Amino acid sequence: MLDVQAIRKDFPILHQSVHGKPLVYLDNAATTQKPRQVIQALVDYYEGYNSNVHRAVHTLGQKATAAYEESREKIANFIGAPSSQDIVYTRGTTEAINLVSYTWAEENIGPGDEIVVTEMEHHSNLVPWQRIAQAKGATLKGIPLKEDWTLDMSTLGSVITERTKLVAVTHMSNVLGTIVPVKEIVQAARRVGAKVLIDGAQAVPHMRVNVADLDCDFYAFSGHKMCGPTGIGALYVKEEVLKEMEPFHRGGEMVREVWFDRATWNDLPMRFEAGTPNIADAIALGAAVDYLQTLGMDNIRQHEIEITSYAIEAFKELEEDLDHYGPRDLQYRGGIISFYAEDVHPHDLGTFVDSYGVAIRTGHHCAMPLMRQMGLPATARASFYVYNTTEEIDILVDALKKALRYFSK
Amino acid sequence: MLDVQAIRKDFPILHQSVHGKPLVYLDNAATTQKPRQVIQALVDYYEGYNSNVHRAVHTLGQKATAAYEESREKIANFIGAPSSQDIVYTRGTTEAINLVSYTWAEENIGPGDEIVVTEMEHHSNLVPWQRIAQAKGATLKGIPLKEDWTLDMSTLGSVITERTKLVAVTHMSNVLGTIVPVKEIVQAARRVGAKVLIDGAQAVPHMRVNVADLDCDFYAFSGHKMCGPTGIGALYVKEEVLKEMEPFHRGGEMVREVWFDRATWNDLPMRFEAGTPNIADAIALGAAVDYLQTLGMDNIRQHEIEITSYAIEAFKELEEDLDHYGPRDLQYRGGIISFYAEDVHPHDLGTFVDSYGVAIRTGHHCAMPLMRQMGLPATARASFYVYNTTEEIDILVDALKKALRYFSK
Amino acid sequence: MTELNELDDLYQEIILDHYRHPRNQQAVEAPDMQAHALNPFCGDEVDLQARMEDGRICEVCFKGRGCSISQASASIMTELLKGKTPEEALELYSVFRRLMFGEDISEEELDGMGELGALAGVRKFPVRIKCALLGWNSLDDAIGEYAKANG
Amino acid sequence: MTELNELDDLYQEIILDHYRHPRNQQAVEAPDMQAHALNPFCGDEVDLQARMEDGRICEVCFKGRGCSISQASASIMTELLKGKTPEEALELYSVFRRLMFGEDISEEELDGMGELGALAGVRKFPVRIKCALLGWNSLDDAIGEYAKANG
Ligand SMILES: Cc1ncc(COP(=O)(O)O)c(C=O)c1O
Ligand SMILES: Cc1ncc(COP(=O)(O)O)c(C=O)c1O
Repeated sequence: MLDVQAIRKDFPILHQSVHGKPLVYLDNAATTQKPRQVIQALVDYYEGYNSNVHRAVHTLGQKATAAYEESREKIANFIGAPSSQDIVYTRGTTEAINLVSYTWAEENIGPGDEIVVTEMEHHSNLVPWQRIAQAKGATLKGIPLKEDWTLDMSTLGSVITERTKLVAVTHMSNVLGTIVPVKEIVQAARRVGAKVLIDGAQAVPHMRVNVADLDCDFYAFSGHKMCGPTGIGALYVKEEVLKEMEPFHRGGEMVREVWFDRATWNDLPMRFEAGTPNIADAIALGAAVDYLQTLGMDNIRQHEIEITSYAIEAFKELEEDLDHYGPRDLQYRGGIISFYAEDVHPHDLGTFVDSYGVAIRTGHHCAMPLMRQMGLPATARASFYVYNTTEEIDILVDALKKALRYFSK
Repeated sequence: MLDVQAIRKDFPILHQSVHGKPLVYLDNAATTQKPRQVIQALVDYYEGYNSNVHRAVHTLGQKATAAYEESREKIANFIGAPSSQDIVYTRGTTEAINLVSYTWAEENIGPGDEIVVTEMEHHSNLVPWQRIAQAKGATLKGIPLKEDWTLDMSTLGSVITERTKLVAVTHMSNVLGTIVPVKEIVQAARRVGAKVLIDGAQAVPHMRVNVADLDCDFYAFSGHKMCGPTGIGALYVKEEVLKEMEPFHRGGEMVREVWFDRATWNDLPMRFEAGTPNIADAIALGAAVDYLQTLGMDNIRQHEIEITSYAIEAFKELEEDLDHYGPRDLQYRGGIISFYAEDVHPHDLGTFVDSYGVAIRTGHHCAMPLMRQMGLPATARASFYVYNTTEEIDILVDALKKALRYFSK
Repeated sequence: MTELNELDDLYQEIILDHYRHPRNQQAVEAPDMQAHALNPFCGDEVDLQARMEDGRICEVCFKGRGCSISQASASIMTELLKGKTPEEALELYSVFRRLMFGEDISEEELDGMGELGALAGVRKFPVRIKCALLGWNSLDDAIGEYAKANG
Repeated sequence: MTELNELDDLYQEIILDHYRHPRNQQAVEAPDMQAHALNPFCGDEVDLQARMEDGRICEVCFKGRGCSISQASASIMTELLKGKTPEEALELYSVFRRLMFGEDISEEELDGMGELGALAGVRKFPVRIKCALLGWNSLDDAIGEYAKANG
């Protein structure tokens, strides 16, 4: 069992009031807060050994390079990658997926090929594939959802076909919390020789992930959703795939030799990291990984299951005026609740509960096709992390009750 | 006149010893150090109002969005851009140039077209154009250097022709310190209807830049070279050009409406900022701009001229054993000295002076074609910023003397 | 309780009334101008149609989806547009923008705004200003297109 | 003065001597194996050529540009290679790597390294380890290619 009160002490931002009320931060699927250990890693870097990496013989440069690469090792280890060479630093999930779309997909997807996603993708794992489909004359197909908000796995055999070249699926929906059985999907893709990309933006922060065990080809995630700073994330690529890929961004660091009219490429993974990287944030992401590993990913998952189950129970009080969505079986669901009240638009709910210190997200959550599917213009969403408490759920539910009363007056 | 001792107090990292000697940081062309105001901006953000931007109705989200956009205003104002909508945040110069290469250049450069650069480009403003030239059947041409290490402007008329579609030039060489008369180059490009991209990585940190006055189409620079954090930079694009450009990365934030198989684009500049941006570092870059503006860009430039002229004078003591490069007229030169000693390889020089606390850079400085042009395998480089003192130059020169003696023993 | 005061300022009775009972929902036949506005960050939408007679807006309709602020503002707007020339409509838009961004408004201008004044509370919720302006963006577009086609 | 001690450890007389007077500079005619190694971060290069006789390296040459460490290490390497089988050469490489990365080396292994031992000071300058290994990378490649071509 985690000591949540002790954990909360690590997060300076949580100890403030908003509109005179204690902050209740329930927008963790958008971005999580940062423990002091991560903030301190940034300060230590900038006050102690800031320097450009990889090409310096001086002491600061050596320290920076060592820390930058050590962080890559930590990340590789955290997600079970066979080697740190399989980890490419990116700004986040979106850049990671774009990298794959501009490199591997550009070369390997052609007319008549099929790209399979799910019906609940975040725009960042959908719009890049729309571009490829349009540019290459390929087709985009979606694995449908069932009534219970889990994927309809019985359709896999018909959706994933001999024409499928890429299956690009989320590991956890940022709207419904649905956890996708990605390992089964990888197996289905393997049968037809398709590559698999997993959007792990919502999974890596909240549960144990092992890319080697999943056997996927690409795995993308963002640091800012897992206690790390903004501006850093990572793409894992299976070595045999990565070494065949053409570079994406061109420039310093990613080259081996450069003539006026041509160039050769550096080793992996630097080949995919053109220009000065986000050194400080890469190092701080390593500190975030350390932090999460100290808590233990299984403990974090367990805590979120408890909070979510408490929240679902508490929402029963609102059920006359407010619907909520997502799998009821918490084994297949992360700590996310999307909800909708016929009488109060999500934005109005959001503004209202903010007045009570409660931060929730409202809108389409970058998943407009799913919203259309759900028949809703938008939802409000509460999403939990390791520092949230059941008392905070009570405050949320209480604020929602007040809002529903207010708008029906 | 700047009070350099007072300025040094703002930079915590400078007050340390390396190998038992006070740190003398002379690697500013690679990356500069950060004042406490910038570090504090990061801490304030993460401890006070960290949140995802643009889509939140809650208080933290509003604060983060306001600060993120306010920083964009500061940056626009700092470089004389007509509007903050013309500023796209990127990871740095390299990503900015790649953005242009994957968007504007993809669409506007074709077979037989010519792209003009200089013979002293950083790889980041060369290798992206090699890709375009190869992919499109276009030709890459270089404006040559004169003996005095300035550009041979007399060749402009023959190098820039009716076939030229893009002129992509550095504003200041990171090896030679040469300041390029970019305004004249823009005028020459205008006469043939070519677009102009300026690589301002070394200029924006060190002198007053006004993109509206230069009348260039694209201007790229990096935050980490101007007292800002790593992982953030910006691309200025003239509005009439930007609004015609197709997006680059796809995903959240950059879309207006998304269906399963297609999408429409958001307003400028968000259209070019897919996914969660590097919020904290964008805000801290605004703090860096504030810091530089308080010092005054003209004062910074003046200080660097003084330091450089002092250094050139001091290097006379070494002239038997060590050559240095770059324009002698300091009006056309920034605070950079590249040097080479026949008897001591640059790396050995670098390691040696590091033992005396002095951080210089050694190698090809991401400008291999220029190195070949200079007939050198590598150089050592000292580069200055507003916190460097003449005493530090003395320490450098003394350490170099010792090195020359050591290796000739 | 400050938060309830601010909320009451934001959600004035007039606004909730327009939200619950939006005016001018009936499609305009053969509209002379129309436009669609969407806030990409939240998905709120307003579709506007209007018919002109003698250089003045004589009939107007909107259809929308979104929060109380965006829909009430659009509803109030449609009420105010009737009888106005495009220039007068744009002038009103500009006064309303000034109200939203906290600039000074003259007594006379405030009078001319009618029920729009009820939206003044939005100023304290900067993130909702876009909501209040959504319908007006569609008006701006509609008039722009109309001017282009007829001028 | 610690820094001079460390520098003296790094730049031992043997190393400076090999740097100033690199051995085995004469091109090998009809080489059986060759390879080029480049450190992309600094531009240092080593070109290696060798001729084989009876399964042993009998003639070897390198051409290079770079710092004292990379060039001295390559020069010492060429001296040591003569008479070795490819396997013995790779074994020496692996011992040298262990030396560089600070692992334990037996007395016997140290003896087998000859002048290479003079590079031990590089361990204190981690960023220079790549320099010391550059020539060996070319050897590794050359032997790899040779093995591929010869079964
Ligand atoms: C002239 C020049 N252009 C481009 C760059 C690339 O900048 P960054 O590495 O920040 O992308 C640099 C710095 O390394 C530079 O000096
Ligand atoms: C499921 C999912 N995929 C992708 C993303 C995009 O991540 P980022 O914005 O960090 O690039 C997010 C978060 O916004 C997400 O929740």
